[in-house]
Amino acid sequence: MKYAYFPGCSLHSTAREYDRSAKEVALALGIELAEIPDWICCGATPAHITMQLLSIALPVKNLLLAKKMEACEVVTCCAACFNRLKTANKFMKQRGEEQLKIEKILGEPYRGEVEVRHFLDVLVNVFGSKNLETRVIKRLKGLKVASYYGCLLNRLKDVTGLDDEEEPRMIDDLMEVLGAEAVKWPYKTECCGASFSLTKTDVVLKLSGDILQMAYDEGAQAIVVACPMCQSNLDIRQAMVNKKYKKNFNMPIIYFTQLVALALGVEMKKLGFEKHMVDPRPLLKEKEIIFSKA
Amino acid sequence: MKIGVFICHCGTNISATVDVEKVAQVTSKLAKVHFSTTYLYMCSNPGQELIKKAIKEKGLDRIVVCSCSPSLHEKTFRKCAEEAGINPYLVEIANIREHCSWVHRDKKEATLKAIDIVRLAVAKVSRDKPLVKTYVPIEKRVLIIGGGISGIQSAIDIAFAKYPVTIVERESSIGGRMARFDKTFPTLDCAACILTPKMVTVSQSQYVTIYTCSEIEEVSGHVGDFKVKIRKRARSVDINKCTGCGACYAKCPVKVSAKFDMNLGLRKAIYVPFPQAVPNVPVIDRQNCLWFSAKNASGGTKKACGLCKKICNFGAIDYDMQDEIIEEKFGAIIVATGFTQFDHSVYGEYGYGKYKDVVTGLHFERMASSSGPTGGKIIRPSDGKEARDVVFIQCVGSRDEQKGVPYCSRICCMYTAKHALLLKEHNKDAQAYVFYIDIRAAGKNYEEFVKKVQDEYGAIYLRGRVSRIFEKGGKIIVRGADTLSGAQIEIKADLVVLATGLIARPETVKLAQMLHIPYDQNRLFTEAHPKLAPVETVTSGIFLTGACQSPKDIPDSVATASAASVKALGLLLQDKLEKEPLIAKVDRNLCSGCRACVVACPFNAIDMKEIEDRALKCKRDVAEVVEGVCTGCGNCTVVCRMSAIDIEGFSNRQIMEEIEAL
Amino acid sequence: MINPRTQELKNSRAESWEPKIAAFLCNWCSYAGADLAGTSRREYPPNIRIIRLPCSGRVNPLFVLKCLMDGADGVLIAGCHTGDCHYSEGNYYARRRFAILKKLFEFLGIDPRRFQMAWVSASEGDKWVKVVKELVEEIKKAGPILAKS
Amino acid sequence: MIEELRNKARELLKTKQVEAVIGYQRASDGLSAIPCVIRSEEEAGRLIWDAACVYNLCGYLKDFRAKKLGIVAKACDVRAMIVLISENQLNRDDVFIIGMECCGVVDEKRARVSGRDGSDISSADKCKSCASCVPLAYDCLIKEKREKAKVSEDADKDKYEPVRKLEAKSLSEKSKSWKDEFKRCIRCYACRQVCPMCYCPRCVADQFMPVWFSKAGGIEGNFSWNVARAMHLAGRCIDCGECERACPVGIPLRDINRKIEKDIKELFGYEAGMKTDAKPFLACFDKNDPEDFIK
Amino acid sequence: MKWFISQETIKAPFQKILEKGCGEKVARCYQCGKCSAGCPMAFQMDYLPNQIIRMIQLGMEKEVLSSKTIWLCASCFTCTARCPREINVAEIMDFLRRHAYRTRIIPSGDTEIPLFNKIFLRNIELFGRLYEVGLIGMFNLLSGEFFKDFTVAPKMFLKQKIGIFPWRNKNAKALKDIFRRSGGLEKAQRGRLLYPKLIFLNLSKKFIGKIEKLK
Repeated sequence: MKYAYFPGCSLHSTAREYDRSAKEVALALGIELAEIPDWICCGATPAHITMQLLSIALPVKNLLLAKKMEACEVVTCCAACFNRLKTANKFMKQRGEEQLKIEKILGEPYRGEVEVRHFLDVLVNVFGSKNLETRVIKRLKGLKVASYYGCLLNRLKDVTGLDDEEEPRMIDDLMEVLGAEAVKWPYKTECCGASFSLTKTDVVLKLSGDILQMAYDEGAQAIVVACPMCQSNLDIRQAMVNKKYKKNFNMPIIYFTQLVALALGVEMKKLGFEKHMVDPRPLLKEKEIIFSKA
Repeated sequence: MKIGVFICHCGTNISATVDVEKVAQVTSKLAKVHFSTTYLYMCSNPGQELIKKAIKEKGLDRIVVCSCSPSLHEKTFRKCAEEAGINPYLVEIANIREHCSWVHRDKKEATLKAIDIVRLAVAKVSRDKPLVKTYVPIEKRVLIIGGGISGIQSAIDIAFAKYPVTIVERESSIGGRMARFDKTFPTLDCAACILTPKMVTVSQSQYVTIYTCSEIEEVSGHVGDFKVKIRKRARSVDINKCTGCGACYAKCPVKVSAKFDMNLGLRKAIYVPFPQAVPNVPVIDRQNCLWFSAKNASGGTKKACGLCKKICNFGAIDYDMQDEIIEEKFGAIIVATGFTQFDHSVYGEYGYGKYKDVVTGLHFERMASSSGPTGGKIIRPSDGKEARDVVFIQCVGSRDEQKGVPYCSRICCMYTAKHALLLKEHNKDAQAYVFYIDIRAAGKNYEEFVKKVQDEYGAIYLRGRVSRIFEKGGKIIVRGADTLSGAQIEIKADLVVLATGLIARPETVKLAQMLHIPYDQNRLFTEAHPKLAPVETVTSGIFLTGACQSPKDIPDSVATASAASVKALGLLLQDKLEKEPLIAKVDRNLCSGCRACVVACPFNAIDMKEIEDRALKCKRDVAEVVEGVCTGCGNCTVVCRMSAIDIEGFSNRQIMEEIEAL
Repeated sequence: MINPRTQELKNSRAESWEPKIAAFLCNWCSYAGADLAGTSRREYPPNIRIIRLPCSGRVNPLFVLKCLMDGADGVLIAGCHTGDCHYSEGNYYARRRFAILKKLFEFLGIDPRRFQMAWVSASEGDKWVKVVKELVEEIKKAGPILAKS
Repeated sequence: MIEELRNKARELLKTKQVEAVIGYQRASDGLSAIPCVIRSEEEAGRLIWDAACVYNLCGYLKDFRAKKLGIVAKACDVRAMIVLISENQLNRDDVFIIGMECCGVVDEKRARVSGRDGSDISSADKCKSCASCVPLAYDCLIKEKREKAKVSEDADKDKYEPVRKLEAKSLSEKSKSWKDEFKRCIRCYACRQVCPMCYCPRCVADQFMPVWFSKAGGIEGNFSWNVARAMHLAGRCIDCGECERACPVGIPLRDINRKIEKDIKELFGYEAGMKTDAKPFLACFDKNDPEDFIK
Repeated sequence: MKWFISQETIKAPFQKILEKGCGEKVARCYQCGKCSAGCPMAFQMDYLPNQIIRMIQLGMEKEVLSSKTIWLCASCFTCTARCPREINVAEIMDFLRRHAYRTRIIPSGDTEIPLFNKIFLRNIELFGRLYEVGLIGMFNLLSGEFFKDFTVAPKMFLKQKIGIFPWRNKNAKALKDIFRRSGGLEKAQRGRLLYPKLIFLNLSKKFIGKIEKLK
């Protein structure tokens, strides 16, 4: 299995541990992730808010780079990048004036030949959860997690085609394969405020606070995410939530890849837990998933 | 006497506020009560089986069921008792739900009251007598009042079953409101195209008699034997001689505005209201006819017109024709008198009906009709110019407790959507604006239709009532609101179409009193049960169909028409009519023959009969009840000072026993 | 001589007296109106005992007399509004009859509050509740009938 | 006048227009008048007519059902007959009314007290307010020679003055006084027996199924009986006063009768015994009858 | 009532422009309100999403474009995913923002978001990948919130969450071309990506606010 790998800006900055753990998982499972050379930002939300053509052109540029690698599939871990790449790819599969404009902008033809996958998809559907189960060395017994998908991973259905829009189960199922317990909770796809982290911090605090509260109420010990933006909003802003709403959350926000890696027996040190604002290690120790010597 | 008392929990409807077990325990100790028990749902099959079993095993000979109102399950339990071998009239219902558990909260008080209610019922049942149902013959003919789509459909259905049926129609042609419509929602087939064949069917059926220009004068009798007086107003044209050639109205020199066309066009003084009229026989409008006005003005000396009479080759014109009273008997009556439009002139804010360019939906129908007064053009009645910006206002008169009626007229949303569509079809440049409160499009393909009108025909829907309409510079200024955006809206319209509500015809009260059927506060006829007997009335043998009962569209009218026909046919198919035996009975020994009951009976159900009195050795008069006619109202029993006349089922002994038990 | 039941009532009511009211209801309007009060869960005082009759025209003045003499503290007759009678006229007769009786009762020293009449249609569940509430209030003011005799 | 009457009776019997004449004869006390049935011309001499002819003779008519009879009748008696005719109890053709112009009859009870001299006693109360000395219907009229004004000296006055006075009393007063009156009732039913309108084959008071009210003499039963009697006379009572006259314990029954009579006249404009084709008051209605007492 | 509308407004081409611009048929909306019901940002908005749609239906271009709502949309697509009439509300919001940039109508308050987007894109244009320090610094500078997130920043550095230096794009020219060409084709006035009015508005508001606080 060989994939062109598009990490996206976050995975090279705020979400390095996501990048690292995803690569560890790939390594452990024999999935080859070849990073697209000189990839550029997908444009994220500001692009499609500001200039529609740009918001297509930037992702397509990356897909073109991937095409040059002779990869037919691009894998990304970031839900937002995934969404943008998927959207652009879908857009380019249609033919019309707009598509011609894009080709004009990029100076190259592109008709959506490259497929875009999320790493979660690769893990669960391509590698297969059954196969994965046989590779689990350390079961994450006793760990109660809330799987948080965020808004962009599964929306819109005809764009991402990943999982159910309202009641996704991919992460939940994955967690159960790993031996953890996925709690039932209603906020799987609620919005955390995402791109307003800087501009409307108050809003993000409220939305993220609500999500944390719900996860806490439903008995989760940690929240598992598949999106660097969700992670940063919930993790980095957690202290501010606590301060503003007088709460005492100490809820680790863990990437699913980190947990998969742990279960596959990857050394804890390689997974960047120390980068979390809310340190997940005490919890993992308590559940005897990692040990203090580490 | 062994009385059984059966107390229903009705789930928790009764048992939540009435301690049913206590009621059972206390009532079991009442004199004559042999057995008392409770059950979760007495009306359910197992509940009824329980009663039957108890009757057989405990040898009960009369029963009291303590449950809901007798109007709901009295019949159920009577049948149940009958099946267990007890006369069905030895059953009484103690209403401990509607009259007790549902209106009281305190469990102790409610329980005490329930016990009292049961005691009353036990007292009454102890004086019940076994009764046998009676039978009366049936006149196998149906009267239909009203010749609109409902009446026509009913007549077709009844004629199909080969029973004679008579339609009485007030206008000179059948067809009713539907004959005025252009197209029908949601399929947009033309009203005339689907109505005319039906009109022809009834007119050609050997089983159907049509009385046009006719009204009901008097109704007496009862189910199976209604005696009806029908007034046939003078048409001035002999229906048998006229061939419908039309020469008369071609020649007639008088032109007056046509009511059928909502006064948008003209007609002659002798006229057929519309080309497809059935019967296709003209009628003379005596108010406007020159012959009649000359005759009335100068006592007949002035030279009168008489053109139509001269031109008619068949001698069908008869100026001397008089009103005729026909008396006929019918077994069943179907009321299909339809509706009338709400009169929007009560709305000062909409111009008190004074603005010519503020019209009603029916005006729009006539304008949209290609055979109508404008030849299918949507015009401004004020100057005849084609209308471009047309504002439609829904709920005019409907859902307005202040000036209109409280109910939803049900069809306005749909016909307004249809109008908006027709507008665009008649004039590509026109724009429809629809002010609405809610869009109620609950029918097959209705919602899709409304959406089509919005999506494909570009009708702009604005959510809000219009507050004011006024004329300015040849335009109609409409001031409304759109509550969805929170904006006030002003539209300079060419034409405003008011979706006026459907209301009861003014003469319904008179008719209701003639027929002894109830009507509601909106003067709409009341059905026997809103859900379970929607086309029946409380007066047996009289059925309802169409908009006289509540606003209905064509599909619903046709459906209720067929439903009413089936009910009427079901009646006619019986050899004899079963009648409740709860009627008056005379004790000849006590009767003095004073005739008070004869005078007081609202139904003339009591005659005097001479009998030979052996004791007094002379002949004397006594009262005698005509069983088929008596309805069991009991008025006679009270005017009878000697209580010689009594009502079975509500006898003096039963009631006095109840009072004793109070 | 007093009916044994009334004697018993007399004793039982000595302490906490609650009026007992007999109500004659026509089957078609008022009984249905009272049913409607039930289906709409409108609460009213439990003092009323309903006797169902086909029509208000079925109420014999002797029934009313019997109620009052047997210890009912009040009597109510309820029927259809005029013109709405299921039997078309029954309530007109009742109206005439009880206009006389009511006056006679007053002449003979019976509190007119004890004997009342009301038109309650099948759709007037609310009116039924109002009528009962008012009646119970008035009869509470009038006091027990036996205490007065 | 008496001779005129006797001659008429003889003529009727002779020509066989009637089988008998019901009239008054002198009682053995020489003052009072009692009913008699004259079946032959010879007996006609027994007939008398004066102010002592108090009784209403209509009651006897029902004993001669379907026979042609002559009857001596005052104005009030004739009104009773009109009611009976309208109620199908009497066939107008079966009766020959010898109408007597009447200046009032004596108050029998007071006459007894005041020594029975017959000449100088006051008229009965019912006569004081009676405006009509000539019967409403008759087949022959025998005229009074005395001055007429004397009869109806109070007639212009409000007829119902006494009733109004009673009405005006307080509820408790009324209650108390009527209770006192009814307490004395011995349930002899003389009021019923003497009433020309009480012709029921079996009176409600005698019925067993149901027992309409207590047959024993107690206040409840007595009250019920008197109300029942009054209600059964509503719109029928012609105020002949026989009930009150016959009452052995002196209950003022006419007060009750006249109260109802007054209400019916004032509220409904109806008077009993005026027309033979009148509908019974309680067996008819008017759509505009008052209903202000109904909620 | 906030506005008075005549049929000139209703007949205005705004709805058609929008339809052409993003392919969404706004006329289909029957105002059930489900978009507003699920919107995570609704509590911050001046008009609910369904009201915005309604205003588009009624041609109220200026009111729509100057509303805060369109900028507060987080593009979470909840509304689109749940719309019973299959209207892509989020896409409409995108269009409205683009349209607002194009017509240079900016809300009277809450100007941070339009500013942020511009800065973000400029950041990408310059560095190819997001350079957080640059972004935050520039945003804080231009929005007048100089010390925003100062408490978080050191931690982030310590945890190597954000780098101090930008990534060096080897393909800077190609990138620039993409930006230039899309800007041109879209008539997005890319040259004025950071126009002074916006910045001035932001800064002056902030300063006035701060001064008032001090008082």
